[in-house]
Amino acid sequence: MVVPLEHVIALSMILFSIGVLGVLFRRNAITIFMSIELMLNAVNLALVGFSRYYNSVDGQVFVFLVMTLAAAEVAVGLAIIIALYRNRQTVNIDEINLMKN
Amino acid sequence: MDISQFFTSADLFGIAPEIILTVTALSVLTLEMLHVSRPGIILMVAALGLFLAGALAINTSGDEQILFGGMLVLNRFSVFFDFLYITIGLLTLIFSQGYLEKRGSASRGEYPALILFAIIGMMLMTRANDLVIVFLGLELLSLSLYILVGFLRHDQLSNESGLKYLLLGAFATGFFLFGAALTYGAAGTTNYNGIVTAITNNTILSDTYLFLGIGLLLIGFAFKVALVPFHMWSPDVYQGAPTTVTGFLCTAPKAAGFGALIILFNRAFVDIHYQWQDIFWILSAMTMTIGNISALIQHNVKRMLAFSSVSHAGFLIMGILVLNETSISAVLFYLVVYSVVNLGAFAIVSAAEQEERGLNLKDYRGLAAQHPWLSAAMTIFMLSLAGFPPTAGFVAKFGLFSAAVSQGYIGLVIIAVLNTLISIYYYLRLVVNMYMQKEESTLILSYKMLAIVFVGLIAIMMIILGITPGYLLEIVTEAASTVA
Amino acid sequence: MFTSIFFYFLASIAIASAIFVVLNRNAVYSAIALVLCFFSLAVIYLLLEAYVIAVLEVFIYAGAIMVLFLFVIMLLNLGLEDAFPYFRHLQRALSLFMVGLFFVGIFLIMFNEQGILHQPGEKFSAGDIYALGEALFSKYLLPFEVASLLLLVALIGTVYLAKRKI
Amino acid sequence: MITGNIITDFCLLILFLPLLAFAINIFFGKRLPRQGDWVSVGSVLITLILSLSLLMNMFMNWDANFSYEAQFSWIDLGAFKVELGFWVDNITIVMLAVVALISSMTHIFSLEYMKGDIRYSRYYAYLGLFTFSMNGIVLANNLVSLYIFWELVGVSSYLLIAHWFEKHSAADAGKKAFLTNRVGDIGFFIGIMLIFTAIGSFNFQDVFAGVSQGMISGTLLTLAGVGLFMGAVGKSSQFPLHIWLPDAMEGPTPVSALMHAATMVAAGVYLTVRLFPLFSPEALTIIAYVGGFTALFAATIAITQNDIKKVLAYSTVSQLGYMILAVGVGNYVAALFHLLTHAMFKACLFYGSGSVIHAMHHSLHELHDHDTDPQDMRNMGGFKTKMPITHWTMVISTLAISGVPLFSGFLSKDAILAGSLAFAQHHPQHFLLPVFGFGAAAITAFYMFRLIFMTFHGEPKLPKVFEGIHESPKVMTFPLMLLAGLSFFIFYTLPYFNPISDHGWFTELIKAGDSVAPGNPTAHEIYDGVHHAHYPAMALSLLVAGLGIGLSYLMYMKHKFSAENWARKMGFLYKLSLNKYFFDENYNRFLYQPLLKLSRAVAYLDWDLYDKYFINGFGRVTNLLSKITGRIDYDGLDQILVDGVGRSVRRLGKQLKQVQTGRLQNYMLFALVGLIIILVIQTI
Repeated sequence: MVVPLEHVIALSMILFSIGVLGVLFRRNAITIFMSIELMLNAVNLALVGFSRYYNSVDGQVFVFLVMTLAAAEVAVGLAIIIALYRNRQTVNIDEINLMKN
Repeated sequence: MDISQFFTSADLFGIAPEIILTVTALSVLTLEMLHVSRPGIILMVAALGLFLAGALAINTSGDEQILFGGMLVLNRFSVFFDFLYITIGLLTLIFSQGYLEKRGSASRGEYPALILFAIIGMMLMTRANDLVIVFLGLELLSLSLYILVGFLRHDQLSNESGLKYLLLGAFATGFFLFGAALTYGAAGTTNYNGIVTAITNNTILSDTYLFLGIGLLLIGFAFKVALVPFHMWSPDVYQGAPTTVTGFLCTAPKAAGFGALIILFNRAFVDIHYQWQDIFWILSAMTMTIGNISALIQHNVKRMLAFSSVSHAGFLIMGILVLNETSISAVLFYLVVYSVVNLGAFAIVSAAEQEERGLNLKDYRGLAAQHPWLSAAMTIFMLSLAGFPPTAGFVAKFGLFSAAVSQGYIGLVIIAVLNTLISIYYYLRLVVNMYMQKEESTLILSYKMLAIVFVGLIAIMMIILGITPGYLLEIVTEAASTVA
Repeated sequence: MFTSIFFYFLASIAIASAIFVVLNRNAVYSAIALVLCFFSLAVIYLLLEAYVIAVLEVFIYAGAIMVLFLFVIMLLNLGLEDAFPYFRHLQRALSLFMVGLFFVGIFLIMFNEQGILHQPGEKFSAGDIYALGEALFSKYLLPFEVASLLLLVALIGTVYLAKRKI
Repeated sequence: MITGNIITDFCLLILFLPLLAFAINIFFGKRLPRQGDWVSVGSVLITLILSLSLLMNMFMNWDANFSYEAQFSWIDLGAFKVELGFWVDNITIVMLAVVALISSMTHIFSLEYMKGDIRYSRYYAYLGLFTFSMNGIVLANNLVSLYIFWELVGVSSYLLIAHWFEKHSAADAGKKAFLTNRVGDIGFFIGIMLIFTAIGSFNFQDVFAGVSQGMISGTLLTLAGVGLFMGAVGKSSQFPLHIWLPDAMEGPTPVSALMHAATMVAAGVYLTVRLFPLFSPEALTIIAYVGGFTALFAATIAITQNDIKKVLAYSTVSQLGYMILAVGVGNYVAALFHLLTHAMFKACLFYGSGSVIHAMHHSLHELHDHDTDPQDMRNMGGFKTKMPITHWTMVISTLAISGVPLFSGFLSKDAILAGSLAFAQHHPQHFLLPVFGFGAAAITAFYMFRLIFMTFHGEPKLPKVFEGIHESPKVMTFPLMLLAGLSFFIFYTLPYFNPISDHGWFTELIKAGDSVAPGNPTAHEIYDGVHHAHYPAMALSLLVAGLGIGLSYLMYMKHKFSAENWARKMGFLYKLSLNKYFFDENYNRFLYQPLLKLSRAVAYLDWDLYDKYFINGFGRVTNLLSKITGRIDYDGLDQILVDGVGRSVRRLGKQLKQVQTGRLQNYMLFALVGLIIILVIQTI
C-alpha cells in the first residue's frame, strides 16, 4: 500500500514553501542557491507522485530533465558567484547592490 | 516498440535549423580554441550559420508538421518566430563588433556561441507542443543569458547583474516548474494536445491542480517577460549587462516568451482562456502604467529603456488578453517593430558608451550637431517606440489597440492611450537632449561601419513600414492564421 | 501500513532538515542538512517505486551538486552569516507571512474541493530503468538531446566565468 | 476642366511636394546654394499654382455638389482593414487654396525675416513638413489618416516653435504646445475608437452613413463627438487648452502667422466642420458653449496685453472661438467662411507685426540696445510716418477683424453672429451664446484699435529708437499688400457687389449639408433662421464694433480717459486679465506637479519606499513583532543566552546605516505578493 497522492503533493508543497522562504531569508548567495535547489526537489517530488498515480513514465522523464537543469544551473551560478567574489570579496546579497535608482 | 513513431528522417529535417546552429556554435568555439579568433572571421562563420538556418527554416514552412511524435509543431507561426530570432541574433552580433574590446574584455568566441545557443532555445520555445520542450527551451535561453549578462568578468556591475538575473531567473524557474508539474498532474500529460483533450473531455484530475498549474506557469513567464510586479529585476539587470547584451535581452526573450504564451493559451488552455482574462487585464494595465511612470524619472538611458520595455510588455499582454487572429497578428507585428527598434537604439547607446560616460541622458546633449545621421536614426527609433505616426510603431500600436477595442476592452485601451501620452515625454527627452541643447557634445562615438549601415537600414525600414505596412502585415496575418 | 508510516517518518525528516537548511547560519551545516533532506527524498522515491529516480537523486543531487556546493563554500572560505540587522527582521517577518499565506492558501484551495484522496494503483510498472530508458530514447529523444545542449552551455559558461586566466 | 485621375494627381503633388522639399532640405540643405531655400519656395509655389488651378476649376464648374474620392488599401488584416485616400469637394479646394497661399506667403516673407539664421535650411525644411501635414489633414477622407497628419502637425509645430531653442522660453513653449495638444489628442483617439467600434469603418462617408442608420446613437454618439471635439479643442486652442497658443509666439513671427492663420489652429475648426454631420445635439451644445466662452474669454485677456504678438495671439484664440461657436449653432458654413477671411487678415496682421518687430529689432541693434523689448507696444508709437505700407495694410486688416462694412470680416462675422442669434431665438435658454458673440465683437474692435493706436499713432515713446525705424524691404511688404487686398469684401461676394450681404461665390458653392445625427435641425431650417436674424445681427454688430472702436479712439488717441486709471479702478479684474486668469500657474500646480509627484512616488515603490519608509516606519511600530521573529530566526537559544541585550542595542545603531537599496530579496518578495494577489483574484 502506498500513501495517497494528495499527501505526496502536500509534502512537496511544504518543501517548496520552505525553499521559497529560504530564498527570501538568507543573505548568502550560496545558501539562497541551496534553497532554490530545495524548491526544485519539491517539484521533482510532485512529478514523481503524479507519475506514480498515472502509472506513466512521463513525469519521471521530466524529473530527469529537471535534474539536468539543476546541475547546469548550479554550475553556472557558482561560477558567477566565484567571479563576483573575486571582484568583491563578498557573497552577501545585501552588499551586492551597486545598482539602484 | 516501433521507433519510427517517434523519429524519422522528416523529424531530422524539421530540426535542421537547430542542428545547423549547434554545429555553428561548436565551430565558433573550435575556432576560438585554435586561436583563429579574429572577430571578423567569427562573425562571418556565425552569420553564415544563421543564414543557413534561416534558409532551412523557410524550407520547412509548408503545411503544419508534427515532429518527434508530438513534441514539436512546425507551422508558419513558428517559422515567423524563427526568422525573428535569427534577425535579432544577427543584428546583435553585428552591433556587438568591437564592444567587448571597448569594455576591456577580449573578443571571445563564447559570446557568439552563447547567442546562438540562446536562439536555439527560443526556437524550441515557439515550436514546442509540449511543456517539456518549452521548459528546456526556456532554460537553454536563460542559461545562455545568465552567462552573457555576466560576460564582463572583471566588471562589478556585470557580475552583479549576472548574479541577480540568475537568482531571480532560477527562482522563477522554480515556480514555472511547479506549475508545469501541477498541470501534468491535472491532465496526466504534458503534451498540449493531450491537455486540450483532457480539458474538453473533463478528465481533469482536479480543477485545483489545473488552476494552480496555469497560475504558476503564468508567473514563470511573467518573470521572463518582466510584467509588473515581476519586473523589478529588469532595470538592474539591463543596466549592468554589457549594452549589446541588454539589447538582446530586452528583445529576444520577450519575443520568445510572448510567442510561447500565445501558443500555450491558444492551444493548450484555449478552452479556459476566458477564465484568465481578468488577470491579463490587470497585468496589462499595471505593467504599462508602472513601467511608463517609472521610466519618466530615469536619467540613465539603459534604465529608461528597461522601464520602457516593461511598459511595452504591458501593451503586448493586451494581445494575449484578446487572443484572436487580429490580435495575434498585431502582437507579431508589434514584436518585430519593437525588437528591431530596440536593437537599433541599444546599438547607438553602446556606440556612445565610454568609461563612466555616455549612459546619462545629459551626455547626449548636442549630439545632433556632431552626428546628425545617428541622431536622426535615434529620433526615428524613439518616435517609433512612442508609437508616433508615420513610423512603424504607430501601426503596431494602432493594430493592437483596435484589436482590443473591437472586443470591447475600451477601458484598457483608454489606459493604454494615456500611457502612450506619458511615454512620449520620456522618449522625446532624449531627442530633445540631442537636438535642442547648445552644449557641445564631448561624446566620442566608436562604431564599426557595418553596424552603422544596419542602424540606418533599420531606421529607413521603420519609416517605410509606417507608410506601407502591407507586406509585413501579410506575413504576420498568415502566421497568425495558422494558430488562431 | 508499514510503508505509509515510513513515508510520514521520512517526510518529517525531510521537512525538519529543510527547515534547518533555511534557518542555520552556517553554510556548511546548511549544505549537510540539505544532503540529509535529499537522502530522505530518495527513500521516498523508493517507496513510490521510482527506483531510477531514487538512485539519480542520490548520485546527482547528494553526490554531485552538493559536493559542488561544499567545494565552493570551502573555496570561498565562508564563515557564519552576519548577525541579522534589526530592520531585516521586517523583511523576514513579511516574507514569513507571505510564504505562510501562499502555503495556507494553496493548501486550502487544494483540499477544499473534494474530500476524496486519490489512491494510486497498487502496481507501478514505469519506475524501472527499462521504462525510463525506453522513453528517453523514443518519445523523449528530442528533450534528451536538448538536455545535452543545456549541459554544454553550462560547461562553456562555467569555464569562461570561473577560470582565473582565459 | 480637371476631373477624375487628374485630381488625384494634383492632390498627390500638392501633398508630397512640400514633403520632398522637407527631405531635400533636412539632409542636403546646408550644401545647396542659398542653403536650399529656393527648393522650398519653389515647391510651395508650385502647390500654390496647383491649388489655385483647382480653385479656378471649381469656379468654372460652379457645382455645389462636386465631390470626388480616391482611395487605396493601407492596412489589411482580414477582419481589420484601413483604407486611405483623398476626399475632394469644394470645402477641400478652398482650404487647399488657403493653406497654399498662406504657406507661400510665409515662405516668401521668411526669405528676408530669417536671413542669416543659424538653422536657415532646417527652418525651411520644417516649414515644408508643416505644410505637408496640414495638406494631409485637409485631403484626408478617413479618421486614421486624419489622426496621423494631426499628430504630424503637432510634431512640426513643436519643431518650429522651438526653432530658437537656445532661448529657454522657446524650448518650453514648444514642449507646452506639443504636450497640451497631446491631451486633446487622447480624446480624439478615444472618439475615433468609439466610432470604429460601433461602425467598423474609418471612412467619413461610411461613418456618416452608419450614424444615419443609427449604428451609434444616444450617449455614445455624444461621447464620441465630444471626444473628437477634444482634438479640435487642443489644436484650435480652445478653453481650457488655450494655454499653448500665446506661448507659441516664441517661434519666429512668420511661423506664428502660418500657424495662426491657415494651418495648425485652422485644423481644429476644419475638423469640426468636416465631422459636423455626426455631432449629436448635445455635443453641438457643448461645442457652442466652449467656442462662445473662448471667444469672450480670450478677448478679455487681449485687452491688457502689451506684447504686440500676444495681443494678436489672444485675438486668434478669440476668433477661433467664433468659428467653433458657429459650428456649435449649426451654421458651419459660416465657420468655414470666417476661417477663410480670418486667414487673410490675421496673416496680414502677423506679417505687419513681424515687420514692426523687424524694424524695431534693427533699430535697437544699431543702438546696441539689447534690453529693450522690441515686441512691447509701450516702446512704440508714431510709426505711421516711418512705415506707411505696414501701417495702412494693418489698418485695413484691423478694420476687417473688427467687422467694419466693406471688409471681409464684416461678412463672415455677421454670418456667425446671425447664426448664434437665430439659435438663441429658437432656444431661449441658450441666450448666453449671442451675448458671448457680441461681447467679444465689441472687445475685439476695442483692443485691435488699441494696438493700432499704440503702435502707429501718438508720440514716439523712445525717440532714439524711432530714429532708426525704416520700412521693411519689398519681400516683406509684398505679402502684406497682397493679404490686405484680400481683406476687402469684394473677393468673397463675387459675382455680386452687395457689401452688406455675404451672398457670393462662397455661399453658392459651399452649401451646408444636413446633419445625420438624430435630433438636429436640417440645413434648411438653420438657413432660414440665419436669414431672419441677418438684419438684427448686422445692426447689433455694427453698433458694438462702433462702440469698441470709439472707446479705443477716445482712450488711446484722444486720451479722454486714462487707461491707467481704469486699470487701477478695476484692479482685480485687470490683474486677472493681465495674468491670463492664472491658467498656467494653476495647471502647473494642479496638473503638472502632482503628475511629477506621482511618478516619483511610483518610482519610490520600486526602491525607496519599501526600504526606507515601509521598513523603517513600520519597523518601530512592530518592534515587538520583529523581536519575536528574531527569536525564531535561528538558534533561539544562542541569541538569548549569548547576545542578550547588547545585540539589541547594536542592532539599533546598525539599522540606521542599513537603509540600502537595490535588494534582490525585496524584488522577490514583491513578486510573491503579486503571485498571491493573482491567485486570490482568480480564486474569488
